[in-house]
Amino acid sequence: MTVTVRLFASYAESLGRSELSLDLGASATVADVVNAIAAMPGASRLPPAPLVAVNCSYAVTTTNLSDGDEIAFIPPVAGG
Amino acid sequence: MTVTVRLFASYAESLGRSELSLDLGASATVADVVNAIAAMPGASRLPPAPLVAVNCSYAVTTTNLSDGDEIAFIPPVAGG
Amino acid sequence: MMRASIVSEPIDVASLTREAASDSCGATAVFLGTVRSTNDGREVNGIEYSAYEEMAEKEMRAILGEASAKFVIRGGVIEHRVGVLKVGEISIAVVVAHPHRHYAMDALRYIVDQTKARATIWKLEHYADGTREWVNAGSGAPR
Amino acid sequence: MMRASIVSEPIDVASLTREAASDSCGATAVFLGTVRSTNDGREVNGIEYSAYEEMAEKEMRAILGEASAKFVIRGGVIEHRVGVLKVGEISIAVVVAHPHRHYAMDALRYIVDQTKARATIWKLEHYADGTREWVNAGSGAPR
Repeated sequence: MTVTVRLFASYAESLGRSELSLDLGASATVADVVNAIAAMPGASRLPPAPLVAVNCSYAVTTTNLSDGDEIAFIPPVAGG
Repeated sequence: MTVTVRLFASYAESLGRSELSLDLGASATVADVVNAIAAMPGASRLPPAPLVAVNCSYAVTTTNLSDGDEIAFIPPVAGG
Repeated sequence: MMRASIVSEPIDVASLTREAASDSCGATAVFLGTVRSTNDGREVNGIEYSAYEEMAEKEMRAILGEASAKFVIRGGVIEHRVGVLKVGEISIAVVVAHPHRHYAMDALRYIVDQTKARATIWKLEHYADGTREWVNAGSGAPR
Repeated sequence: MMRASIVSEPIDVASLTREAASDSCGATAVFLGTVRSTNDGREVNGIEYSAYEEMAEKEMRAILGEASAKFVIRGGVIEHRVGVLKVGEISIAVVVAHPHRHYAMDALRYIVDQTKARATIWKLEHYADGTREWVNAGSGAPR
């Protein structure tokens, strides 16, 4: 399956990009995406267990993914 | 002394006027003004002890008056 | 900037907001009171507001002073309109500016509640059936 | 009328107020967040806001739904701006309309607090000394 990963704010700055595609095996979970991102240059500035949303809903590491899902890494929010 | 009396809202409607002058003896108090107004036609629709302000400050019946004072009869307020 | 006024022209909210604001204030809280189409189940065409203007402005200025002491607001403006207002028109606008949002909103509530309870302003409701009635909302008693 | 939007153009408060209002609502409460000239003692030139727009709008719509259930608001609009904002510019506007003023102000506080805590929006402060810093105001944690 192919999923889209979105990065925001300080996370996007740390990794030098705001969006990428990942090819994952069948029955992939959020943990697989977190591990893939953690292996990228600059990822050491992300927390070890970042908040993640799948298709705009907060998810946990065991959440199963489907082809076409959008996985977003959510830094601490600061709107207003 | 001469004082100005001001009437508002339902009080002005009851007495058919919103402002009048009263000539009072020396050492007059608020009570004298209240009594003078109570004797006017339509005053029966005012409460027996209306709130009164002298020169924009709430006063009591024993408050002494001076020439030129403005005595206002204040109905229950309802701004907003 | 602090100001309290009785006005007879339509209230310009954007202008009041600019007046209360300052660069040190990140929060502006605004309350607008408008004429409702119904009150106590009766259909309303409009409200005729009148005021003892000098005393109302004095009382509203005192309320701004109290809010300033309690909540350390940096800017506060109250405008209350008098005359005949149609449904939907703004009768009262209160604007408060503060560096922090909770103080701004606390001060807003204080000013609105106190103004309604204490300002020497009256309203005569005009109903759709042609009748009119003085509204007794407050006690009129001094604090 | 209920609406929650991320916008990139300047926020038009008067238009939002008209949008939230209705003839049955006598009270409109408004909160405006603006860029402050100082934060934590540092001089600020501006703030760059960014958002995960789809999720922020979803969360803000959920907050309006919660406020509607809790306070029975008749109208509610949230706009949050993104991009580089100068000192004094409006970053967030919340407008609530209700028949009664206390509910309007309670709902306003709820919506403002929840939006700041939960909407997926970030700010990069630009300081007068040329440096920039990501502001960590919220926990980012789901409820």
